[in-house]
Amino acid sequence: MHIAEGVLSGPVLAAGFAVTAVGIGIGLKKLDSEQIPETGILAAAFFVASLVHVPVGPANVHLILNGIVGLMLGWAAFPAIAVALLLQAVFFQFGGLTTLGVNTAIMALPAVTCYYLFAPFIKKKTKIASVAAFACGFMAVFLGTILLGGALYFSDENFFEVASVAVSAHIPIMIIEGFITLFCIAFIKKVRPEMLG
Amino acid sequence: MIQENFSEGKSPIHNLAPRTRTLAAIMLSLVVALSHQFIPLLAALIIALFLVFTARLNLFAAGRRLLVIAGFLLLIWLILPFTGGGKILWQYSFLRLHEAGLNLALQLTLKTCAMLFIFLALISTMSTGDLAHALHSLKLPPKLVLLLLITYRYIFLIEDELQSLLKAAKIRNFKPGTSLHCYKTYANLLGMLFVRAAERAQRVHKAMLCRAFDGHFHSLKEYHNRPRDYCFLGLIFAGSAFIVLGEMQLITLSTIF
Amino acid sequence: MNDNTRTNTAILTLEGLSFHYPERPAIIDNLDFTLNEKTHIGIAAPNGSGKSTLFHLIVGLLKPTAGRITFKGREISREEDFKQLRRQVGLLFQNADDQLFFPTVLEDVAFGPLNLGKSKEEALTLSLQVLDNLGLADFADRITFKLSGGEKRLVALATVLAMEPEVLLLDEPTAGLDHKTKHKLIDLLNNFSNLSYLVVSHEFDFLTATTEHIYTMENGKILVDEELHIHHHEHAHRSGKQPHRHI
Amino acid sequence: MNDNTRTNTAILTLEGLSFHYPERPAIIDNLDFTLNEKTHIGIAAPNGSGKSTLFHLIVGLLKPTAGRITFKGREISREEDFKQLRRQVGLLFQNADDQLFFPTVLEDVAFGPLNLGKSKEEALTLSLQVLDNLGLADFADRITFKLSGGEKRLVALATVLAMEPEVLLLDEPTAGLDHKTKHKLIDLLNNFSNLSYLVVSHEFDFLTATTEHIYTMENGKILVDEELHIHHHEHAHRSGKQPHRHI
Ligand SMILES: Nc1ncnc2c1ncn2[C@@H]1O[C@H](COP(=O)(O)OP(=O)(O)OP(=O)(O)O)[C@@H](O)[C@H]1O
Ligand SMILES: Nc1ncnc2c1ncn2[C@@H]1O[C@H](COP(=O)(O)OP(=O)(O)OP(=O)(O)O)[C@@H](O)[C@H]1O
Ligand SMILES: [Mg+2]
Ligand SMILES: [Mg+2]
Repeated sequence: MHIAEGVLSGPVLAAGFAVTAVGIGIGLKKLDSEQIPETGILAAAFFVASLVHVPVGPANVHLILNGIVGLMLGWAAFPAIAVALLLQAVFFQFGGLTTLGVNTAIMALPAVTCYYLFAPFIKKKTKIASVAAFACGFMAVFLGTILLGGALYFSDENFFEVASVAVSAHIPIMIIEGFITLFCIAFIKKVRPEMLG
Repeated sequence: MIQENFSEGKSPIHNLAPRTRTLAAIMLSLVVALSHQFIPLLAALIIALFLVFTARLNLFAAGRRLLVIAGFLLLIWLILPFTGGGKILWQYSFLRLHEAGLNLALQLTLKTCAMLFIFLALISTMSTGDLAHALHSLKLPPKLVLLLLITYRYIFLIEDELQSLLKAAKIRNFKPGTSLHCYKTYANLLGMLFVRAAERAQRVHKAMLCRAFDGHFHSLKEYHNRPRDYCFLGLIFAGSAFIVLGEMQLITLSTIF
Repeated sequence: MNDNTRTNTAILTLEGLSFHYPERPAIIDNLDFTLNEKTHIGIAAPNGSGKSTLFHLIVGLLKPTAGRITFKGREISREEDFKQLRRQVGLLFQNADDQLFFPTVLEDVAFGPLNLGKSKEEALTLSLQVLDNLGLADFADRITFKLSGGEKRLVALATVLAMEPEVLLLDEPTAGLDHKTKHKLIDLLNNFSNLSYLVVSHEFDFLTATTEHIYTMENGKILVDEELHIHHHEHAHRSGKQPHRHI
Repeated sequence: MNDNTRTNTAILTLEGLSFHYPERPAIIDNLDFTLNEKTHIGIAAPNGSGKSTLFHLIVGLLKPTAGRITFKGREISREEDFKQLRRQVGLLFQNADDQLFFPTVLEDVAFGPLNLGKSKEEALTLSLQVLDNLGLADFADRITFKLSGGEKRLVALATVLAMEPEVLLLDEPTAGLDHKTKHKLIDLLNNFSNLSYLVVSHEFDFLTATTEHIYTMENGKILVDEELHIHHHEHAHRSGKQPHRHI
């Protein structure tokens, strides 16, 4: 889920940088220097995990996992995702320099939102926790695609159709992310519950 | 496998200080991102290609990176020319080719390719360690730079772990498919990856304490700007200025010819 | 279960096997090797000599650049063949952590049988039985991640045995294990006389206790003609010169 | 550099040390131990007996629930004291990958000296010299994650030595290493007669070659009164009975 360079307009790029700068600021402030290894190594894990391709029918999609990032890192999701995206740009040319702000915001803003919406329910022992975990994975991608669509649309109204296609193409991914988040959180709760905030 | 493809090389670009390359990339990318006219975009593409040649990148490998943006460009070309407004250039039953949409698609293609090549030539030719030092010298928060270094260091280790876990699933006859069993397996595998990452992080933090780490990150490398760095920045500045003037239509085809 | 008359016939044959990682020199170079039924062979060779690579080639996790792999008289080349082979050739990874990825031991052991198309009940029964045979009956509900190094190694072995293999490939099964666990592993392996196995280890004590032949690897080949000789070395123990078992 | 007359005086003393992980039984239980200057001690004990935990307690990465740690005659209790102690007591982690966190070897080795307040030039000179002493001079610009297991272990040792410690704690330095690398490590350690060190290992060959005393751990204590005796064991080698060096 990223936008290539050269597509977005100046104001949208600027807005992306503004949001991301604030997010990184808050994230770094909340990070003690003790937590930097943990954040960095988890960022590495997300970078790697997002290379996994899972089958959907005849196609393959790669995972986004910003919901889980949010649950584990809270505001630190901003610096972690920014760093992971910079490395993706360096290694694979996904995104680039000018879109780093927008692309980070597209993934990290939903991550932080989902953290506030769902983290309180995740630790419960009831069915609600499972529902919340699924919703977290689903919503993080859903909100991300809405932001992505919005970034395109506000850059140029001619992008309306392109944006709609991009959003609808993500619907199966939202469902898969929901399930992956559900099972993954169940795993972490069993094995190392202290990781969830 | 993740690889740093272009960082090892000997070329005039590789010889520049990482800070110079980063500054040049930022300046050029910004200018190109804000341009819409044909002449400046064409100029930008030419500058970008020139940089790719100067960096002596493997042209095949560099060309393959275009695949990354191919999907998006295809989508644009399939949709924009038929939906964008403006004069109708061509019509066949319900299909209408619009001038404005066509222009936009062309413009985006030029821009995206130019920016991709600029990034390849200037940023991907640095090792991530060098990039981190460049960002450090550009006064980014030290915490962020340290985060970048650590993320980078452990990506390879974690990728190895992931590959091993995938292999472990394979030798137990796991076949990926569209099923809950498959998603559950992947989720557990990733969960294991995250848990191990977190455990490792604790040990790494302890190891850093053992080496008297106190939260401050001292960078070892220092890059001194040499004359060639200033020359290069001057050239890039001139190129950027040309693009800006072109965009403002202070330079047009008629002034050139 | 096995046809006893077939002992001493080849079960796995490698001919002219070669492999290199992309843009690297050859790691496995025109290697020939035959593993007979019900034989137990040790390999001791330096770091980086290609032992793990060889095991991965045998089960088709890596594809050789040249050479033939024959298993039970059939040539194995397509991925479909390797899928069949992997049911019968179990690989124990060098790092047990890389082999276990379910929260509980039982889920992990049952994963293989489930993938082989067994029903949930069959898979559970089989897994519990394998755990029982290894003396791990109490472990079924333990969290795999929290097991000790030695326990993880044994559970990883259980996940392999649950696939009911006829050949085992064991990649440094003793690294980091204490003497007690090592000896438990020796006893287990000595009970597997029905299986063939190939063990990689840097520890000669362990190899002499579990295998009939010890070979080494050099220049991408297994040297079978120069079998390693056994001799004596210093070794320390609390119980000193008295007769003793390692603990 | 050291005052030679002080040999045989205690450098590190543990008295009544106890520790347990939250909601777990005691791992270290009223442990007493003294390490003298310029002495070299081995510890061989089962998995999970608390060896790594003990090392982490000594350098203050874990806090004991009871007991005293004395280093060079000063009691160490506050985090400030431990910070001082960590400059002089170097810990080699059980897993080298946990200890190397920078992209290149030189940066990694220089990280400690820089944190100790050395200037860039001093840190560089010192790091290059330490690498040179370990025979790793060519490694300075190598990428840490591309090193082999044995190379990583040696670089990790370099990062510890660059802090110029007086005591080394080595946690299973040989696990997974081949004979050649193991012997390189033995030669290195034998050159450290000026330092005190404490080595944990499951390999007696290695311990007898590098230490003067081998102790074990049981029930959360180090048993110094029952020193391990050395005896002979089977051991295999291609060069057989002829005189040989391990390679
Ligand atoms: N994925 C890879 N890409 C490139 N080179 C590799 C890869 N995996 C291993 N190698 C290299 O191939 C060689 C053989 O590796 P392998 O793991 O098979 O050795 P090994 O005999 O098992 O060593 P060890 O005793 O350390 O386990 C080594 O030099 C290693 O660095
Ligand atoms: N963070 C932790 N939380 C809870 N228990 C732990 C933790 N770390 C270790 N343990 C437990 O404490 C015991 C001692 O662990 P330790 O790592 O010190 O053993 P060790 O002697 O180093 O073993 P090995 O030979 O396997 O390295 C083990 O039973 C282990 O499971
Ligand atoms: Mg190996
Ligand atoms: Mg230990």
